[in-house]
Amino acid sequence: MANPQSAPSLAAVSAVAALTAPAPHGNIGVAISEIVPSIVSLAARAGHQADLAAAIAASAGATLPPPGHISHSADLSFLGVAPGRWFVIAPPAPPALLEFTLRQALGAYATLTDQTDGRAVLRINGPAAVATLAKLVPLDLHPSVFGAGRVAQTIASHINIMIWRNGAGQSFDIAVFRGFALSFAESLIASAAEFGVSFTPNLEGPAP
Amino acid sequence: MRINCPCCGERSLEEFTYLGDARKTRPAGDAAADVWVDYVYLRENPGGRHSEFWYHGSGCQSWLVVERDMTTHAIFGVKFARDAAIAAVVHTS
Amino acid sequence: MTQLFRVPNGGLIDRETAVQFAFDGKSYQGYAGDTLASALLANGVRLVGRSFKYHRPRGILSAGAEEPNALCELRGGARREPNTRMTTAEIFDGLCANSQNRYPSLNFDLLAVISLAGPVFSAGFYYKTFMWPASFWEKLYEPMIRRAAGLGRAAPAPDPDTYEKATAFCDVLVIGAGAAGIAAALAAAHTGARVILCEEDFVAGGRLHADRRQINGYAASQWADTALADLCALPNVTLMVRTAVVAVYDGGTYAALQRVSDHLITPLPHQPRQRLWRIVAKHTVLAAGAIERPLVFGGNDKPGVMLAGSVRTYINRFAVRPGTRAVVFANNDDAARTVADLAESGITVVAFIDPRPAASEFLRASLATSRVPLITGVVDHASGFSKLSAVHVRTENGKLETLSCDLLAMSGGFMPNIHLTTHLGGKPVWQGDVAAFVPGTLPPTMLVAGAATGEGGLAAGIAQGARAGADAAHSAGFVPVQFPAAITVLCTDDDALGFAPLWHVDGRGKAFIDFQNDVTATDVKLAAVEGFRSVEHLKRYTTLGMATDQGKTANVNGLALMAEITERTIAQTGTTRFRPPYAPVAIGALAGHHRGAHFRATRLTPTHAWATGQGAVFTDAGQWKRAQYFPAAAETDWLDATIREVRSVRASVGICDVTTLGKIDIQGADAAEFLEHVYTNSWKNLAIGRARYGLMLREDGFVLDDGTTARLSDDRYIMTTTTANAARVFQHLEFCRQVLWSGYDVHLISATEAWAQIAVAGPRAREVLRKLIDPAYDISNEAFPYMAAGEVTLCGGVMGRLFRLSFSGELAYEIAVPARFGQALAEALMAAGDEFSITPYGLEALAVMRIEKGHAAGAELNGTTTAHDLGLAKLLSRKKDFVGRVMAERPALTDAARPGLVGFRPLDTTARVRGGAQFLPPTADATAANAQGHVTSAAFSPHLGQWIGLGLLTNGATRHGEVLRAYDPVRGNDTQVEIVPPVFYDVQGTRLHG
Amino acid sequence: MAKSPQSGTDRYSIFTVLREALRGHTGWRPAWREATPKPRYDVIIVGGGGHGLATAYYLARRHGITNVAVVEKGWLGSGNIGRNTTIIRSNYMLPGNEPFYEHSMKLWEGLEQDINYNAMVSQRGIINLCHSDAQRDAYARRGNAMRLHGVDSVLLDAAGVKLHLPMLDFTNARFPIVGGLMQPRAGTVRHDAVAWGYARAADRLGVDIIQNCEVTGIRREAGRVVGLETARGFIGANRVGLACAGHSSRVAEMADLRLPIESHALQAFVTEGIKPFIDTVVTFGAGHFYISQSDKGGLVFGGDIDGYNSYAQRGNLPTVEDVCEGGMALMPQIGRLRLLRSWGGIMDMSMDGSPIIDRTPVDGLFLNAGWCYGGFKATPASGDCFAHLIATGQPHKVATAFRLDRFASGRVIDEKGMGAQPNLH
Ligand SMILES: Cc1cc2nc3c(=O)[nH]c(=O)nc-3n(C[C@H](O)[C@H](O)[C@H](O)COP(=O)(O)OP(=O)(O)OC[C@H]3O[C@@H](n4cnc5c(N)ncnc54)[C@H](O)[C@@H]3O)c2cc1C
Ligand SMILES: NC(=O)c1ccc[n+]([C@@H]2O[C@H](COP(=O)([O-])OP(=O)(O)OC[C@H]3O[C@@H](n4cnc5c(N)ncnc54)[C@H](O)[C@@H]3O)[C@@H](O)[C@H]2O)c1
Ligand SMILES: Cc1cc2nc3c(=O)[nH]c(=O)nc-3n(C[C@H](O)[C@H](O)[C@H](O)COP(=O)(O)O)c2cc1C
Ligand SMILES: [Zn+2]
Repeated sequence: MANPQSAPSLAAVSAVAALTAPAPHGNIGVAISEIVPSIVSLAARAGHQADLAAAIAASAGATLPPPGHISHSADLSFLGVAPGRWFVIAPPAPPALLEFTLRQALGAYATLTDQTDGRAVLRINGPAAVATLAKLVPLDLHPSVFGAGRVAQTIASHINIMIWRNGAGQSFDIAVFRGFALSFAESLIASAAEFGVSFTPNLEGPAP
Repeated sequence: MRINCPCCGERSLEEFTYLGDARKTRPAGDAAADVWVDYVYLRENPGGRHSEFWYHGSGCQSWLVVERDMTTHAIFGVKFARDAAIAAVVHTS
Repeated sequence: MTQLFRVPNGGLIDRETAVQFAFDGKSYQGYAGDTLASALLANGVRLVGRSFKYHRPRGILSAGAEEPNALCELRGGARREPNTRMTTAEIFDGLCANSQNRYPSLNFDLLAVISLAGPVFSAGFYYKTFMWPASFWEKLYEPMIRRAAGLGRAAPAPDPDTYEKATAFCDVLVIGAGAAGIAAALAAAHTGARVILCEEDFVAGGRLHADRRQINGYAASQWADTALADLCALPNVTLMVRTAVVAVYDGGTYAALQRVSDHLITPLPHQPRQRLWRIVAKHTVLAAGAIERPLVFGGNDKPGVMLAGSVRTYINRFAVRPGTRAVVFANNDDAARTVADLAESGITVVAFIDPRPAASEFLRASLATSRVPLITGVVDHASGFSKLSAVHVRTENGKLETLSCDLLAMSGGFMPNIHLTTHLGGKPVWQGDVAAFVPGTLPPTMLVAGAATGEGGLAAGIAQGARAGADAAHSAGFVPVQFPAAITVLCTDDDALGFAPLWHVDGRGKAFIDFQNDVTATDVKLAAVEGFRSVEHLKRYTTLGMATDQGKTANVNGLALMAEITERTIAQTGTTRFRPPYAPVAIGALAGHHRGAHFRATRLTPTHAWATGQGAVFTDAGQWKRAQYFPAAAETDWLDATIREVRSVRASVGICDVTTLGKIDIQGADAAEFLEHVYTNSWKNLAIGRARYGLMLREDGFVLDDGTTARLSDDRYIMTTTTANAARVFQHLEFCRQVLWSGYDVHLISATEAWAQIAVAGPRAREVLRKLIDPAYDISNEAFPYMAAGEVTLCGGVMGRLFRLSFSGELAYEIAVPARFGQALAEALMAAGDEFSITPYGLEALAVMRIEKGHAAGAELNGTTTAHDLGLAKLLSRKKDFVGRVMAERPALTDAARPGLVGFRPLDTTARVRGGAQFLPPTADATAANAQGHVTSAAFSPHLGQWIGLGLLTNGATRHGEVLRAYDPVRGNDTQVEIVPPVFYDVQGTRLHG
Repeated sequence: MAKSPQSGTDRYSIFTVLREALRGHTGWRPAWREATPKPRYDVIIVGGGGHGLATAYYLARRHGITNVAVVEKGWLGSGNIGRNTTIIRSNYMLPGNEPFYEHSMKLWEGLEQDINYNAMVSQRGIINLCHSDAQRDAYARRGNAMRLHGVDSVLLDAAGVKLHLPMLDFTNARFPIVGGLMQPRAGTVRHDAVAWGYARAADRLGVDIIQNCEVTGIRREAGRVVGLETARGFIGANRVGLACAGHSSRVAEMADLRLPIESHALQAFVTEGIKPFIDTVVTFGAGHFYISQSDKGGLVFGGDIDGYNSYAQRGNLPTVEDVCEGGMALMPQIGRLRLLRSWGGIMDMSMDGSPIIDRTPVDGLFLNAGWCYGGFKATPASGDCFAHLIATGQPHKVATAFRLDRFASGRVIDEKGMGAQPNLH
């Protein structure tokens, strides 16, 4: 039997590790970076919507938002994506920690699935963010329509994505299924190129 | 064409996939063979209003029932298929 | 000397910026702000093209997108762009254009002889001959016809430029930035609505720059500049020039083409050549103006015959004299402005020819000012060899009078530019008083303003525009406000049209209706004689309106003539259907970024980079790239590598990334109940920590998919689907969940990408895993037997899932870790297996092993097979209702004679059999009547040392031992095979329990 | 069998064309008479598309039944015959289909001489591209099945494809081309000419072609057909054949029938005319794109159906983009060629992707439908087989599988294996 002490610990690798960052040129109209939040999908068990809402209010101090909207607690964001379904987003953490924590808190009322590794998330910042995204995202991102606290799932460049606005400014996060991350990032960088673009990988990589 | 998903709002066609006739309800397991043939193979296909299943696969993944005119493509209403299904059950029972 | 025909002052050209360009190899100079057409005219070039069929010499007819004649091949090499309208192409330094459809040169075109045989080449000529002998069509006639047909040539190499697509949203979209469109945009924008104003031209303003009009005491061109400046200052307005709205789709979706870089020699870095906009607008104002109609008389196609309004455009906007001696021929008063502008620019105007018996006051006054004589009559025909030299006028008393001239400005009235009103099926209606088709039913959220309504008049157009803009904004939810001053007080100079129809002059020579397709008045008559009287038949029989200009200048003249011949009104005759696009659009733009490697997204597994490092050759599995095999240094082909990989797995251990299999996390109190409905076999009795094979049918009873599902806890299952069907199955399950059994407490989440999953297969698999799985977990055969499943930790606490499944027939596991660790897991497995010579294996080896084990896969699960066909009938539960149960029982689906799954091996052990070969009885003829099934999958079995395979064979289950032919004529193979049970390896299945 | 349709001065030939050229083309007769409906006919065919007109022609020519009317709601050829991408081929896989389509191909091969009309049958070949070994095996299966039916088929490797189609992207493609299945005898036909040619030939045999005559009702007595209500009054007949393609469901509904059919829009596209560019027909299944070049010079291309039920003869933007993306992926040389026109037609999509030529539960009412996007190539055989069924009461030997009851029995003919979901066929 092998010695457990000798078992190698596994290194995490970014979904866009293979991306070659564009050569910097001129102004940076769009800064793209990879972020690695924890993501868990959350749904109410049949007949327990109210219990779930109450449990979230009690444990996280947040209200569950309707689809298309985001609510926040101190550390968590709740992204409404479908009737009775949310994504919970939290700062980077080891796999399953968020799912585990939520399970403790929400127990019998919730269906939870860790999605952290299923998605890659890119952050798009800068004055040309909206102009860049117009080439990819078929949504009206005008602040009057998609302002602070808005989230949507849609299709961009043939790839299903989830997009939300960070705060009220020109900053957006986009989550894609991990296998598409490289393809999507390439399209994103190509779309941003005319405005001047930079890319910052997540150097630490995802949390181990 | 743009479909106003009750969850996601108005979205373009490419986010959805189409299944077909939504007026049909799945027969009971012991229903007669011809009832099943009808359910699986025969279609309404009218010149005007058509009630149809669409799947919002690139959005909220809801199955929807869309009321749409087959000749003009005008859309009269969109609802969750789950609600429509429940309504149908309530209606028939 | 250059630009001899340039007027010394005025125009929207930049005389400071001279531009060199070449046409047919000869260099010329123009100015920034010129189109290729205006620059050629400025240099006195009149002959610019040849017609499609008769190769007649042609000049520039118009100044816009309606141009039928002046087409060229723009640029060269891979950027060659055939059929480009010179009238809309902006010139740039270094532009290079060539005439097309001529041989050997534009001036001397041998094919013009066809013109002599014109009467034979009448409409419909092809349908009546070239039939004998039948075999000559492809060999002789068709190639000859094809070479003569067509206009320019496609580029010889892939397009080097890039394209983009983008989406924009607005409350009000205004199409066309002429007087009406500017007013509409201003009125809408002042309510606060988000406005997009699209203008096809590179300069906004429409006819305001082409005509010398007055608005509120300003020159119209100046009014336009001021109004546009006001507009652009508003934050809620986007003005897009060089952007034509080309199509209307359902739901307020518009396609617009922005020519981002066509005015540059090559696009700037990171800039596309063109950008396709999908504009989603709550409401729309169409203000696309009107197109002038030619008059139909003999020789009306001679270079030098131009549309009267376009003559003004050249004079006023481009400061070009399109001729030196002009005649004006018109059935309306608008052309009187042409007389004035011609005279002003120093061109002699010989006469105004007018078929109307009584001239209006407006016309008389204008002619008097310019001292131009009015001749009541018609142009019988025009003459001149390769360009116009005279017109022959039939006066009202029947006399034929010759007027020498090199320019004829003609106007047959106006056709409102209603193209975009029809794309959703709206039928235009004929309005007699303005002699034009005007918009009928409009797309649900569209309004029309300006000349596009058919009602002329500058003041009226501005007023209509303002009203439409305000109404559109109001309908989009904005509160009406007072109009800005520029569009409230309105005072313009006189408008007059005074149109009287003249559809055709029956004079000498070929009278062209469709210039580009060479459709003449005679052709229309012939169509009528032969019964092609419906306008749609007329179009298809004569090709009227089918050229690159889609008959923008031709259609009404053609159908009006048809109406006359068949003694119907124009309203009864109707018009042909308009179709998108409004103006032709480069295919590249409609494709955007999605070409080459970016045609579709590429989906990569978590071990992709690692596999690349291992030298993997990849293959496409849907959007996924999967390792097909891992060639070793000495190996020359895929088969060597595959055999080695299979041998290694069977002898020791190998690993294969199976992440691509669909994984669906199924949770809820009713999860088991749900599985009972979607799978044919039973699930409620599956223990926690166990997995089971499941079969799924479509509701029509045929097999949809298969896979294993594991129970992780009381209310949680992990289902796997095949890679190919993952999306379809997920959608199907959601349908079952939301629609068919909507009362259940069950949720489905796709977890395919969350987990990197690697198969570890072979007799040493457990030993390898044992090194990685944390010691707390007992994975001995007893504790973790075949079909066990559970959560584990590995490598010192990394969470994982372990499944004891085997596709290969060996002792095997699938181990899953969060995707971020996938690459490290592969590396760790390789390190741990080093002592066993662990081998990565790809899809080829996977296929060999599953064929040896007789597992059905894609080629057998092909959508037409049943559970019976696959030998899986025992999985059809009789105790419950599941999708497909009833229809699967139909006799045709259970008929024993259906092709069923068999194995086979060639009698000649060196022979190779391939997928797609047909089974025939050994001595029967190779005919369809004798066909009994086909080979679905074949592989070289290293274990048996020969090719083997699976197939679907009539009555398959009862035919083991029979010898048949595997007949593969498309690959030149015909091999005798013995039918055997579909399991070739470890029939008892002892290895996978090991 | 009736005599050859045209004779003497009405015949088309280079000599009559010359003669007419000399006298100003005044001597031509209308291609077909503008018939007004008689009170009754032996047979009425509903639908003046390719199939309806061919049926009428073969009824007269092969079965001597000439008291026939074809009633058409719009102008002749306004349906799918007038808007398809003109591909003819007999490269089917399943035994229910292949003999029928090969019968059609043989009829195409002699059509022009038979009807004395040049429909420009051009056997320029078709190549279906494949992108993986599994697809190549599937094509081999199909090609072998064709050979067993005596039909030409050639399996090409990538080099073989390149020989025919050098302009394809063999270097940078997302889905590399590994080969293709070619049918050399396949090709294109000038679609409108098929309608006009059959109409003219049928007319000369006495068939009445009645345009602008929409059928609004099917009159029945005691369960059998007695005639049709139309926009131009009642017309009697004891035998009525429906050949209404995309509108089949709506006409069948007039006889209280529901069909295993959905109507879907298929778009097609043509570019501006260019000099000869591509010599065969190519289909690029992985990219939902196919293309050929018309004799006039336009590249004629298309892709998938829009995917939702429609009677609108037009589609939407996502499909346009999808098709053009396929085009650019396949042959990036066409980037600067311009799309000139796009249009749509209404497909009668059946539940298994294969057609129906059969009787209906209503006596005397016959059905020809379910052609999906592939009925143009079927035109001659469909006409021949439908005429055979109507005249003899028996299915033609190459069309025995096209039964209406196959859905109930499960003997579906599902080439693609997509099941009862029409938009996937
Ligand atoms: C864009 C497109 C591309 C295609 N490409 C191909 C291809 O490349 N190869 C191929 O083989 N097939 C192709 N097809 C399919 C093919 O065109 C059709 O399957 C075939 O034409 C259908 O038969 P038809 O000609 O008789 O139909 P149609 O021409 O549609 O005839 C049916 C007629 O019935 C008439 N009608 C309907 N209702 C009534 C009524 N109530 N009263 C009177 N008349 C009525 C209609 O007006 C119509 O004229 C394509 C179709 C489309 C739309
Ligand atoms: N009765 C008539 O039809 C008639 C006759 C002669 C002159 N006029 C004069 O014409 C002017 C009419 O003004 P108006 O504003 O209606 O027309 P306009 O011709 O001035 O402007 C229309 C504008 O729309 C643009 N356009 C057309 N189609 C487009 C598309 N699909 N996408 C983007 N842009 C597109 C054109 O390039 C043009 O700039 C007035 O001066 C009027 O007196 C009218
Ligand atoms: C094979 C084929 C080639 C065509 N070529 C042309 C063409 O060169 N020019 C053109 O304007 N339309 C062309 N069309 C399209 C027709 O103009 C028309 O759009 C089509 O027949 C559908 O009719 P509709 O648009 O009137 O509904 C072509 C159509 C087909 C089927
Ligand atoms: Zn939705």
